[in-house]
Amino acid sequence: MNILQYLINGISIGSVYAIIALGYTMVYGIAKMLNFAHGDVIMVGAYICYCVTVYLGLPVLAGVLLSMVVCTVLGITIEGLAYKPLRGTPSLAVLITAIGVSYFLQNAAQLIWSSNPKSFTSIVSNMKPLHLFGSLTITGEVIVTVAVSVVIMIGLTWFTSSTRIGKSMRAVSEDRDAAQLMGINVNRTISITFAIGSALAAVAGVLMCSSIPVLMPTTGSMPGIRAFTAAVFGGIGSIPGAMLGGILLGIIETFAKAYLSTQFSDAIVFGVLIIILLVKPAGLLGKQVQEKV
Amino acid sequence: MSNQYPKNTVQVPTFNTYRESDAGKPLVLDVRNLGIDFGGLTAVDSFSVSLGPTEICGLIGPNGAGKTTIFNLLTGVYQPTRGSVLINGIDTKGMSTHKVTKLGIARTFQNIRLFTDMSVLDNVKVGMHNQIKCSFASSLFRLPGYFAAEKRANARAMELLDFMGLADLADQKAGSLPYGVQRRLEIVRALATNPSIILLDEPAAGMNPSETTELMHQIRRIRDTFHIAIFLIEHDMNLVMNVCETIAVLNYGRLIAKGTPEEIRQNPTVIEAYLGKEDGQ
Amino acid sequence: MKKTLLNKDKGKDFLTYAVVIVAFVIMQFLSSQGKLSSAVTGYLVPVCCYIVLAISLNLLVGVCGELSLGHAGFMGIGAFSGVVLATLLKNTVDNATLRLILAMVFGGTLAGLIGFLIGIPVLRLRGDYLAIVTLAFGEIMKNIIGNMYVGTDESGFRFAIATAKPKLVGKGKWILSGAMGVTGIKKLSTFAVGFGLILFTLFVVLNLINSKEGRAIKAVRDNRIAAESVGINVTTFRMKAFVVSAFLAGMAGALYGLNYSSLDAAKFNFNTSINILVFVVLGGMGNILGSVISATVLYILPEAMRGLADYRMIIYAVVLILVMLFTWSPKVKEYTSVVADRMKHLFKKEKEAAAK
Amino acid sequence: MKKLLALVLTLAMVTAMFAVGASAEAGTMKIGMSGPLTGGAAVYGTAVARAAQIAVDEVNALGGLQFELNCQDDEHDAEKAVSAYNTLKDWGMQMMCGTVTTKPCLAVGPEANEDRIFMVTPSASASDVAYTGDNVFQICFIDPAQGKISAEVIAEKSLGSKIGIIYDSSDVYSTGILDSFTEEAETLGLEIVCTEAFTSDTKADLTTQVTKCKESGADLVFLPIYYTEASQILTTASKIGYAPLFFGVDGMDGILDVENFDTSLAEGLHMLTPFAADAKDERTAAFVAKYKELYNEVPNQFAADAYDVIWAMYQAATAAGLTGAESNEDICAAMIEQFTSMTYDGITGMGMTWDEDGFVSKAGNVVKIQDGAYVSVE
Repeated sequence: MNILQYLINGISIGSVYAIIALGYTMVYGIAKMLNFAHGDVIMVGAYICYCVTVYLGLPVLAGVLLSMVVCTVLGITIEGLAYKPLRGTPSLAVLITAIGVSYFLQNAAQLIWSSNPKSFTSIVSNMKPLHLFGSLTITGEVIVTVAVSVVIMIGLTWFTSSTRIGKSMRAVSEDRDAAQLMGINVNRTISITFAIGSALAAVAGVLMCSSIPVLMPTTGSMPGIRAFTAAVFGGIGSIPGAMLGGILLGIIETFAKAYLSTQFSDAIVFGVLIIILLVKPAGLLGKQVQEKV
Repeated sequence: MSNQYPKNTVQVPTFNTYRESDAGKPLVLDVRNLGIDFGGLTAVDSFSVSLGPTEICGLIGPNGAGKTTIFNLLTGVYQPTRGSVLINGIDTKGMSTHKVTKLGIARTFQNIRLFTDMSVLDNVKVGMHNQIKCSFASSLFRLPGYFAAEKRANARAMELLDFMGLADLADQKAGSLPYGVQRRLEIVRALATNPSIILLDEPAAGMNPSETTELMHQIRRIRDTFHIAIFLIEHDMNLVMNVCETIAVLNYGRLIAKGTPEEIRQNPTVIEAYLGKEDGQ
Repeated sequence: MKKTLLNKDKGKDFLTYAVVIVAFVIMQFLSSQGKLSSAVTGYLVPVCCYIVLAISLNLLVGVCGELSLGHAGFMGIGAFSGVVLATLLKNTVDNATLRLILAMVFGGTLAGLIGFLIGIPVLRLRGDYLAIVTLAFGEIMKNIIGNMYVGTDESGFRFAIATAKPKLVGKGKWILSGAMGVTGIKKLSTFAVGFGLILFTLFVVLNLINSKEGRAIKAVRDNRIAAESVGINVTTFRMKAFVVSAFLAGMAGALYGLNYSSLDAAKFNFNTSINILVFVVLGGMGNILGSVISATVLYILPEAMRGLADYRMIIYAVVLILVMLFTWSPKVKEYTSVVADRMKHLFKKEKEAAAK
Repeated sequence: MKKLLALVLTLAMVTAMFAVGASAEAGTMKIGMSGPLTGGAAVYGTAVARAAQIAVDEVNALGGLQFELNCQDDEHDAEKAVSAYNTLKDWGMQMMCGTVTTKPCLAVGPEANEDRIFMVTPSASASDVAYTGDNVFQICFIDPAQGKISAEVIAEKSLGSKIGIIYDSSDVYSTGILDSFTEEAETLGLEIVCTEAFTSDTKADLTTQVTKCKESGADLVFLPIYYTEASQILTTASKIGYAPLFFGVDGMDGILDVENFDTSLAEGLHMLTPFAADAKDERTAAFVAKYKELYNEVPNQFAADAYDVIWAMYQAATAAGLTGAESNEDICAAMIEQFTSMTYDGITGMGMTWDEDGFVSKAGNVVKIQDGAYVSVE
């Protein structure tokens, strides 16, 4: 029974990673940049939801929606001010700007909300945990997070394969110059990608803080890096890959802690990551692109 | 060495017109029944060709016939599914590109691949990489060996550049050169590896007629000066017919004809492949 | 024609050496006159370390074109091995400078060796996948060092990687004690040695860049397939750059470790790696002098902004973004080149007018 | 242009006045403070900076010896802490209240020892801190003492038979307490059934650690960690239906004041703390009220420690008759003499005394949370 419980724990944290990784991977696929500020947008999303529900006393749904709106606007603003001017430069340059944005968001959050931790009320706090077979516990957060991440994954897959904007996103991700020649507005497509990515970040923030209730200005940074790892793990740029990578990373992490050592769990998780990348150099579901000679 | 086949030598006469001077010398390139599949699709099949030490051979065929794929097979960029490639008598099976190059084969690329951020001179010196004998330690700590090696390398590189008329451009950034010059620089870089055969992938593409004529002279001059074999892909029939001593024709990944320019010109299969069945006489 | 190019390269190298030497002389002079504040005196050694780290990372990122997010891992290996060696040699080697140099060489060698061992499997990967693997490596190193115990007791030299503090046999002392790290370090680092390390690094890196190996490394960066086609073994040269970079980072780490009284593994985390990367990118990829200057400026900047109190880090972030936009944005570049052209024209006209 | 010039001149004059004002007044001592004001540990540094300012204002209001406070950010990093220390030294620091966290303190202590700057740390609790020099004093319990006392209390009151531990293996404070706790537990014959770690990087998810404690059947979980992570552990435990006795140390103080935290989860939590924000004594009440008024937050134990540092410094300095005109060596010597001989009553303990190493001796107080308030466990 233990192993099942740990599996559930792993899926729980894994689906949080997965939701963050979905945003990462989408932005990477289309804009070809590692948006290290993504984790901090998540933190902002969680704070907005917190403020709306606790200070204004509005219902949870309003909190989620409002934080999605704020994050979307924030994402577009960041993209327009800090990333767009660097379009066409090496991706490293944009990476550094993203780090600058990350510092900015963290410190701005500290000035606005102070460094004191806040305890986030779970959005499904009134949902009773399921107890199966006596000792097995599945909390409401797990169910909701897994469900939402699956819905988002399916939604994104549908969106990119069936809608006009989604298709243009894929075109931009395949070949930006060709897409431009075909009359696709590349800048607008990238902005929309950021908008969607940031709205997802808000959802991720709310769900993450529901499972892990401590909210601080630095809350987003470490899960952000983990999610980035997850995205690469699954094959960066691939939407199902991000989902798979996130869940697997969560499970590996939990099992490493449960059966090997909590002290060395970091080393074990990253060791597994290295080994998998050596066997599958483009991640689990990533396409190995052969350079044309 | 297990991969050392009995060396085939040039037989004169064959259906190919080998140069008389090559008679009895070992083949520099010997390709036997080469084939490659990409995910079930056969791109090249049973391709055989052989080149003598100072032969100029052309590889022609319609677009998509698999010409560049053959070059990639010869240089180890792709590993063949079937058949073998022998360079100077040594089988290249399982060798990576840099090892194959050391056997004495060098190439240029259809879509020019220069080291764009480096100077023209440095591009050539990179080509001479395996010729420069200088240990890692003497490079790091500027031991005497370094200066001697660099001096020799500079002199040789300038000599090669001068040969192709590029000496004046030695300090230019390679990426900033005009197209035709970049093509010539690629040839110099290939020559710098001290090859016994070079593969030229559409050397005249993007050149105007006068540049092409100039190139024809240069190709012959390369062969005569360095005594090496040249295998080239080209769409410019004028160049191919004038420069090449033998021509291989490829269609749908298969060799459809081999022979002298005269023979190829009159070969009905070739005409059909190029002009289509309906329009053929 | 050929000469001009060589001279240009040499000129730039010369300028790099000159800037570093002049800066050193000025700082030494000011310090001997007692004109330097404690704060500035305190920056000298860490700035030297970060310059060396930036140059060594630039070799990897700028010259070799491989993104590494785990440079702090090598720095950490160098720091801990250097500090442990210096502590062990306390009674055998009297001369402090000699002990420091031995520690640096040891730290560098160990970092280089580990770099080599890791490089064998890892350097087959490219681009962002290599980046994530280096990140993973940095985290693994931090995790292992944080649970590592090194010390001496009556049974001799003790070494353990354990989840709980092992027991010593009889009298003895842990030098490196898990998460606690090393405390009570006898500080050995001096600005002069730091300066020496910068010169050594410049010498090695600039020599490497202008040699057969350096050309091969740049060729691999510019066009891997073409580099292979001229007989360059791509993996070998990425490995050479990786090992040299790790070696230098290890030396800088030892210098860093011996500049503070305490040292712990958490310092060598992702953020430190990123900071060094920021120095490199801001200074210009492949631009060694740029790395020297940006490491110095970006180290001092947040310190100089201490007066801003709560707003310090947020303003630093804004400055970082703005500098990136101004130095990299194609539009800004276009604009500045237009302005520069106009200035030139203006200058020319004035000259012509003056001539008339 | 003229306006700008005028503005600059005015500013210059104002600063000049301030500068003159500060240096002309006799009997002013410059106190430096260094702690994390940004980054992940900012909550602790900020609390110290604020509380120290409150204490300094109170001291200055007395009209006698004046204190001037300068707070610098060290980002919870040894390297930055040395820079912060040097900056303070350039400013003319005569005594130091800091550093807030252990790691930087281990790097700054030897510097201060060399410069003979008297230093009292409010909250850097590793035992090595005080050993860095004769001029370095601590006002908080040292980690080994906390681990030892915790084990003793648990054994004495038989609070639990099977003990689980969750600690931060990347943190000096946490591992310091853990080491002494396990050692003492062994001597006392306590059974430790599991020891689980997390690091500053993996603290996002603590479910597994809690689950492992549950699986191992621990009926008491010892938490030598700060309240931020502890609040997370309590929430997780309640979700999976695990209710052992939780036992924390001084870092646990503040848990009741985490914004929006469901304090019912902390019901029955035991902890070792010298400070209780809801204590009824006049000084504590006044301090807490003042802090709440200024910053709209309840002060935690870090703040209380800082408050005591300033007042203890004031008591020693006035007793020694210092005016601030003395050299740093003299101030240091006088303060060391006072600290090792005086008794100080503060809000984190009555009758504090210090030994020559700089360790504080004050009454340890085990409290438990009952109805959302601290109740002494006797």
